[in-house]
Amino acid sequence: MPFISNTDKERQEMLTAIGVEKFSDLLKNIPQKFIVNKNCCLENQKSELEISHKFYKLIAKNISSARVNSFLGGGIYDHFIPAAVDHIIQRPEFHTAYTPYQAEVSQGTLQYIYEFQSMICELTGMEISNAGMYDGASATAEAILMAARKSKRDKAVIAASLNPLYKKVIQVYTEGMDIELVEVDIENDLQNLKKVVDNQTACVVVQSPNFFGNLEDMFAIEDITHSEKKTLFITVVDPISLAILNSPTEYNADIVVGEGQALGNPTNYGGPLFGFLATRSKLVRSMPGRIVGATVDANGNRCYSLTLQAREQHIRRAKATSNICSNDALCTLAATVYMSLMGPKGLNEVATQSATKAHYLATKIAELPNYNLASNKPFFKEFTLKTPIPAKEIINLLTKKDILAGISLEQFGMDKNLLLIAVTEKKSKAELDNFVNALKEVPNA
Amino acid sequence: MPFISNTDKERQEMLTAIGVEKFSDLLKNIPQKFIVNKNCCLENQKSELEISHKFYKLIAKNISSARVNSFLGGGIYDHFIPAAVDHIIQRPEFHTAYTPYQAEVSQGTLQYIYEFQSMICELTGMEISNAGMYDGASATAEAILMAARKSKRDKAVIAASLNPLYKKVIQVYTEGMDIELVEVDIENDLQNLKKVVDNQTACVVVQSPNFFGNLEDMFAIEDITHSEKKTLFITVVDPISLAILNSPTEYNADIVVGEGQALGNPTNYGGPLFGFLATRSKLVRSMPGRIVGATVDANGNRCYSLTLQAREQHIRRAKATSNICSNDALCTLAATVYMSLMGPKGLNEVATQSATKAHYLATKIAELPNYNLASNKPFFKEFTLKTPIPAKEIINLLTKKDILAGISLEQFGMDKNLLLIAVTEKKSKAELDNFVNALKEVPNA
Amino acid sequence: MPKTIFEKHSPYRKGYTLPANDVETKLESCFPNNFRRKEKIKLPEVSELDVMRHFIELSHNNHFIEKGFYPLGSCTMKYNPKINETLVRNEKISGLHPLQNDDTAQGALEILYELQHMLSEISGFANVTLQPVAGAQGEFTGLKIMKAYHNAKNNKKNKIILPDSAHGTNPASVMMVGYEVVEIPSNKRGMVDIEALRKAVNNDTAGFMLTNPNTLGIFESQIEEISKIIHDVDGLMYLDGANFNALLGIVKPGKTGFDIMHYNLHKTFATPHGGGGPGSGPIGVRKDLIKFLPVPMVNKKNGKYYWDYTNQETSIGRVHSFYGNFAVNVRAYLYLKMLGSQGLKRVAENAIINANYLMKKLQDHFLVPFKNEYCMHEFVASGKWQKDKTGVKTLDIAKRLLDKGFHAPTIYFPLIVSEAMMIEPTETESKETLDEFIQAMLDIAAEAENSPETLKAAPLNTPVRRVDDTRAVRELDVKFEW
Amino acid sequence: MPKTIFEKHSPYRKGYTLPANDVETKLESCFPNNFRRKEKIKLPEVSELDVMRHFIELSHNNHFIEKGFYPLGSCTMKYNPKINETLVRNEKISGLHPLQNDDTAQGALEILYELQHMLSEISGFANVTLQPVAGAQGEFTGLKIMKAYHNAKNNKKNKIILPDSAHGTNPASVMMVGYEVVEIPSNKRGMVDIEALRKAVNNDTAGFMLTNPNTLGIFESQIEEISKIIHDVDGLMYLDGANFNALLGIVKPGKTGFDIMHYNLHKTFATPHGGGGPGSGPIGVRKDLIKFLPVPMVNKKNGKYYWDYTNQETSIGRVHSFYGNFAVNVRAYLYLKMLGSQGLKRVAENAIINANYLMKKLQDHFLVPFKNEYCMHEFVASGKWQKDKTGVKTLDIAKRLLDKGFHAPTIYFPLIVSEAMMIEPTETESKETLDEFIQAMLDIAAEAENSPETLKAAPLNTPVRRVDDTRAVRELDVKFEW
Ligand SMILES: Cc1ncc(COP(=O)(O)O)c(C=O)c1O
Ligand SMILES: Cc1ncc(COP(=O)(O)O)c(C=O)c1O
Repeated sequence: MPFISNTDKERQEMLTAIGVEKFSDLLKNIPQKFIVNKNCCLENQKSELEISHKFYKLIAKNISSARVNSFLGGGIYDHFIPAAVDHIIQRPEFHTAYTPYQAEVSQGTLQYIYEFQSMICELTGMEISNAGMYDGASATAEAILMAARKSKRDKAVIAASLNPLYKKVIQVYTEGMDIELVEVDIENDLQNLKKVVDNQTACVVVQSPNFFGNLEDMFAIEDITHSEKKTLFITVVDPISLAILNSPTEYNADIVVGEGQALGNPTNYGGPLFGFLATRSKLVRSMPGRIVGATVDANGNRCYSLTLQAREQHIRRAKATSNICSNDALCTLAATVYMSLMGPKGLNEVATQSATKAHYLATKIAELPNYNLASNKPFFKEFTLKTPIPAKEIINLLTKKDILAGISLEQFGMDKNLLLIAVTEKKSKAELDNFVNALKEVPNA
Repeated sequence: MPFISNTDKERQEMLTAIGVEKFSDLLKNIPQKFIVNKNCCLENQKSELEISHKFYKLIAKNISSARVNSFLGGGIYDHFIPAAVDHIIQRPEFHTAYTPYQAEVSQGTLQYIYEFQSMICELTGMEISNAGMYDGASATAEAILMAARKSKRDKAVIAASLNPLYKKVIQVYTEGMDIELVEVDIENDLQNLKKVVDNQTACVVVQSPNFFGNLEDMFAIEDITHSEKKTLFITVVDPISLAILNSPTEYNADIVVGEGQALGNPTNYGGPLFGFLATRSKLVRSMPGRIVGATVDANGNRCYSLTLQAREQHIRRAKATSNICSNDALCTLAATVYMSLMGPKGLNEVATQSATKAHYLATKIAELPNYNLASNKPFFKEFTLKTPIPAKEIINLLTKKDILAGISLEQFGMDKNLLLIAVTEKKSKAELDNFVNALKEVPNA
Repeated sequence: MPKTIFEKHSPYRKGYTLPANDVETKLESCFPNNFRRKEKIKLPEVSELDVMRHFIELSHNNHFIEKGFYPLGSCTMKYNPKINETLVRNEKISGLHPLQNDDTAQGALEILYELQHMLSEISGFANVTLQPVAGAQGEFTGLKIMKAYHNAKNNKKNKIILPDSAHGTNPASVMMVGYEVVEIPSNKRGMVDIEALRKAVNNDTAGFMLTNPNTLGIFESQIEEISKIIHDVDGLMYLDGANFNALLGIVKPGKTGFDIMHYNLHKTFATPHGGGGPGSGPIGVRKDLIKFLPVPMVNKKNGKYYWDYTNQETSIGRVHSFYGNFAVNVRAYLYLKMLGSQGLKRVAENAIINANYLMKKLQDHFLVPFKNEYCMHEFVASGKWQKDKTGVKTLDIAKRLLDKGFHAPTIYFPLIVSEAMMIEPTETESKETLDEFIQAMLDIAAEAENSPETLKAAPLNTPVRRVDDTRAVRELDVKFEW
Repeated sequence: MPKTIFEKHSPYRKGYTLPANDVETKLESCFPNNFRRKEKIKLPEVSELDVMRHFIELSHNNHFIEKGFYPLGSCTMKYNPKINETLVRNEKISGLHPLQNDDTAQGALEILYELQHMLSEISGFANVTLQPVAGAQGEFTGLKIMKAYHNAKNNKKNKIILPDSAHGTNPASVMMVGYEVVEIPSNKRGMVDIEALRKAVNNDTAGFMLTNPNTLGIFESQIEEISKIIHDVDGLMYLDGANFNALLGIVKPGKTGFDIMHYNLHKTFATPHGGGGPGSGPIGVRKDLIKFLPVPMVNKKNGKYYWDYTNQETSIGRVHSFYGNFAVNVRAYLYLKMLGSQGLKRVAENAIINANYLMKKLQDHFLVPFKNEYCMHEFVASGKWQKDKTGVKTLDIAKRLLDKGFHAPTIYFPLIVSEAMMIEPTETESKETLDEFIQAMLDIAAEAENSPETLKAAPLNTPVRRVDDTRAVRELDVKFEW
């Protein structure tokens, strides 16, 4: 084993130094009957060469959405990632370190987290961001817990247009805390929202662009939400969209969360991702997760350290703001490098191209007979299509043409003829047209 | 352009500071007529995304010999490379530095070269190795020039069994220096050699294993070579073979050269490669190429620097031992990391498996009707097969079965029914058997 | 210290290229103007070279496994094989979208299926979910399963017992599922105090959370009895598997009375810690609990792998948007395949030997409260002797270790040992490295006597000197103003 | 300083895994025992972790482009785009074998064909060989072609003229093809002294080797006249293209009288310098010289790319085992495609502006012998003022720059400027960086006056202090004994 340093001889020397004869002497606390006697329980060890061969054979069965004409989204997007990002995050200096507990030898990690927080504040217009959560779903769930804690209320109002997978995670996170979840359809009538927001409402949670790609009227929703003074407005946003869409501070969001993957991280079959969570200064002590602050060292030089740890599990244990310990730090590093490379203009270009290409595609598809947009609401880079035959069938047919047509909403308990289509700046006009043509050729459509 | 830092505004500020109005004022030394007026002379610039797309499309037309059943050798071999090698050489600390001219900020490069030299000495049994040459061919050519310089003689005797591509390079390198090349067939009769070695012979150059894979009788050849006292024995070796085959010092080689690619470098369509060149202390001042030596710094601490530079072009100009300046340093770093990882046992295992698998294959093929080994000499990991139909046809047929059968020797002006087959430790028995079966099925064979 | 990236900003400098937009659609036509952001976002404008230099400079200020020894107890800072980093970067891994058809991801599904299987096998559980993305999320998921079990049986239970040596995430997770924590003391041998346990247990007891080997690095020898006590009130036994490295190929926790367990792939299974994550915290359960596992699981039918939602109704639901930290799970798969049965056991053995060797060599110079027990893969020492005699605290010792090129152990945890230093060498460290660390610790012990000021001022030659944490809280500065 | 890898050796430690040998053949049966090595080879036995730590530690002792400014004149230390490093690692590049069939390498051949074409286009030559692997090998190849030209015409010629400012590889290459060197002085403007040239030229003159812009960074304004003088005796004009960065998109050297030119892809075309290489040194030639280029060239017929040996008979032969440094050439291809026409020109422009800016800002503090000419992409300053006044040498100035985080310029070259410092900023450096460098140089100029000892003792805070080069020669130690 090249991963185990000591040789048999060294092992023996060490056992002698310890004062035992053989290894098993060290196990005397373990009841004999629990000790596995034969070699347990895997195949034979594989050399680097063998595992590589096996691996390449296995993955040959995968289709990389990055190499075909893919329109998959639903919260995870295939945006362009400059090569430099990976050259940074693969540095062992970053990826073989752990949580920066010893600040004096962790300034690299601490500083980029500080920069990450600053950038997230910039995108969202918030005053404080934490160092990141597991994903957008858990960030949303934790934001609700935070709102409940802060407001001492136990009702959370959730827009029905929120990502259905997020809803599932929210449910799991909140049910133990006796939080009542109230789902309202705000897409068609904001009166629905007005009816449920009351003085027991801890928060209103709205995603925009929502799961179907559409933009919600956040200003009007905010009015209703904040008609109850203590009710917090939690918004779930696509960070890419913030380059051109309203900053959540414009509509007075109290907590802004979202999935950060699109910022420099590959889709990776859905993980690792990372969630971001930013808020107003006044809510800082209720925040979950790590936070890095600037300070000085013994020589008075600027430096960074983990701060406000009194909120966290290792100090507060059962009274902590969350149980989160390890997060998805390296993904936030990727995001920090990504945002540094792209800058304001690059991000603006990404958002603009995604939006305009999505609209080009939507228009072209809507011109086809039998295909219609499911809604006439404004949207950003993703939209829902009403398909003449079940979306699943279209997906299967187009897969054969190296087109991944999108997501069938049937799997989320919705109409089987709904197809969710995402477009990023990576698509060329030719690829969009290729998709349109393929849809045109779908039989029975 | 993300590779150009300054913005238009900064450009203008700088032009003003320089004291000119516009850029073209700086070109006043250039005759106007030589200045290209329109945009010259490429296509439009391509973004990172566009070039990546184009690139992936292009390389889809390549077959990676690393992913099929390949038996190509002829000087370049597909040995196993531990992943750690690339993780080291891709560090910008190594690959974006240049020749370690400023020793105080180049100790990383200097130390690994020192370690590289030490390892090459260990493999070859020589006392001094340089920091590497361009490839095995130029290393061999430069060794001949070195021998001519040292012995003040102008005849070089070359074994006919030397790699024919090396011979071409040698010819180009030596013809300007008025060195007479005498090629002798030593495979069949060493008397041929005896006849040509005389007191004008600067050196005898023998490759073992030779181009056809066979082992030469180096002890007997040495006897003949050194029967002329000043004649130097130059041997061209496969570094992998040295883990189990005679160390060149055993047969009193004077200069040992070879292609180093097999030590941790991918085949890369033939480049970059690197040559190594090692010799006896007494010849050091005639050596071409860089050499690193250990020394101390102003505090008396051990460190390293480029040494014996008085041999080199930047000091000696027209009297230098060679014109070499940039070499293929990063490939020698890969070799150093490779040898460190593999150690003596790993290298021994690589050599042993390559040899035994080659012999297994040779035996199996020789059992087929109509296929014979071209020679009954001992060989290492490569052998020449006499094929019933032109080797080229076999290669073409087997390519369709994802087998790269080897090298047709016809392209080197030899019999068209000769196929050179190389086997490395990477081949599994199943792959060898697959090759044998495919040969069996060749029509008309 | 390095400037921030914001201070390197120069207007219009560019670090990216993008293709020109080749559709004619104008942004203005996409949605009404009131959806547009009022103020432009403010991010640094820098070149690719600026970015590389900046983050490389930052990186040089970190300690990391491949720089030197990292005996951070409980975190299993073992070497992360390079081949894994190479393989997972393949586009046929990184380019997969979680919602693409199962038949276009058969390779990925097979890897996950095999990993579920291997983790089950080596731990003695019936099945494993790969969805939780960290240990803490694993705990949360496990406790949810416990709750689902009790709910299904209509058990009225609301308390989870755990020892005072438990990791902070344990009580925090208990809180998050809406249970209450009952903490019990440890006994003189550093193990669960059985009498205290008996007293604490009653019909409210939903379950018991234990780390084994525990956070003192000691195997709970009465595990069978403990399980019995808990099971007798129909409580469930939860194993915090952060310390599973000690048991690989030696003990199957599922056979020792545990009903639920989380794994820390970023610890035991050599996936990189990433400066804080991403990790992966799968959950293994006994057979009757499988139906509560998060959906979907990977399953296989007629030679095809697929995402199986069969238990949708009984399942606790979902804890992650998709299937957990896939790319981390792939690394663990590769690592396990490379280890095989032989390697698996050897990992645990060498981890245990390394820890006992260190414990032996240090115990004359530092208080080791439980030195009478052989430890497993880690042990806890204390700076109490030094503190009492010289005023030098464990914090000072830790900082001084940084000066000597080592990362510090985990300090002030577990809470039950005063001035605690939790030391975990892992099996990938060599005897030479351990000997160097021992020497450094002995030198520090001597320094504590001879020049305590040095220790109190440490670190002296790290990228920055001792960091003022209090000020960071007092003058909260969490975002750069420019 | 770090131990050597040999000092980390521990018998039987392993840093690799290999599959078990699955053929039954025994090594003993392969060849007679007398072919077997007598003594086992002695290499270090270390773990993968040991290896990673060792080489990472070494790497931290290097200066490199992505750490800081690297104004090493004549070497064009520009930023190397990361996308290139990612793409060339694809197996369909790295896994190609040079002797596989052309139809299994069409993508590779197309890349090379296009690169031949692009290099020809931007330089105004008729075709380009990609075979030479470094600038010096390019020179050698170019001179060989010159010789072949003269041989073909039965010209009896044996002398190559070059200016005294020429790079060392120029005369060394001349020697290697068996020609003699005739060196001529430069004039007061730092250019070729036309009168001296006229005197040196005669019927023996095989050709003239020139760097343009020359090694002083000055464009040879009389290039047309020079060419005429040489061509009048049927000599050929060779361009050392090390400084081609200054001309991109601005001047096509092939149109200015040069007949042969080498390119340094590792300089002008952003391929990494690799700590000394691999580079690539293609050769461009005018039409009638194509037949002398090394074989094979890449060619295209009926939409298929292939290795073309047509000129086998007239060709000078081969200078490389195969086709040159393919993976380096691929990077240059990618870089050129990304630059396009627009980028190409901008590279040269910004390189020239950066150099002139530095020259302007430094010339009041350091002697700049040719400050009356605008420089191109680099210029040569001198430490002579400092040396005369304070005894501080250029070497001391260079070493002090290291202390300040910069690499030193190329020093003591070209030979015609005493105490030379050849400074090349490249276009990838920003004004801020140049300003920091200027400040450092001014500080050093002040230090030379105020505390010359500091400079003579420099560097003070590099990984090692000033290295004793003399001792390295005197007590030659080129191999570790263990
Ligand atoms: C004993 C123990 N339990 C649980 C955890 C939590 O694991 P994670 O950080 O992956 O959430 C840790 C990690 O630090 C731990 O050491
Ligand atoms: C002017 C000049 N000519 C030639 C060369 C030789 O190039 P290479 O090092 O690639 O052989 C150099 C490189 O240092 C140079 O600066």
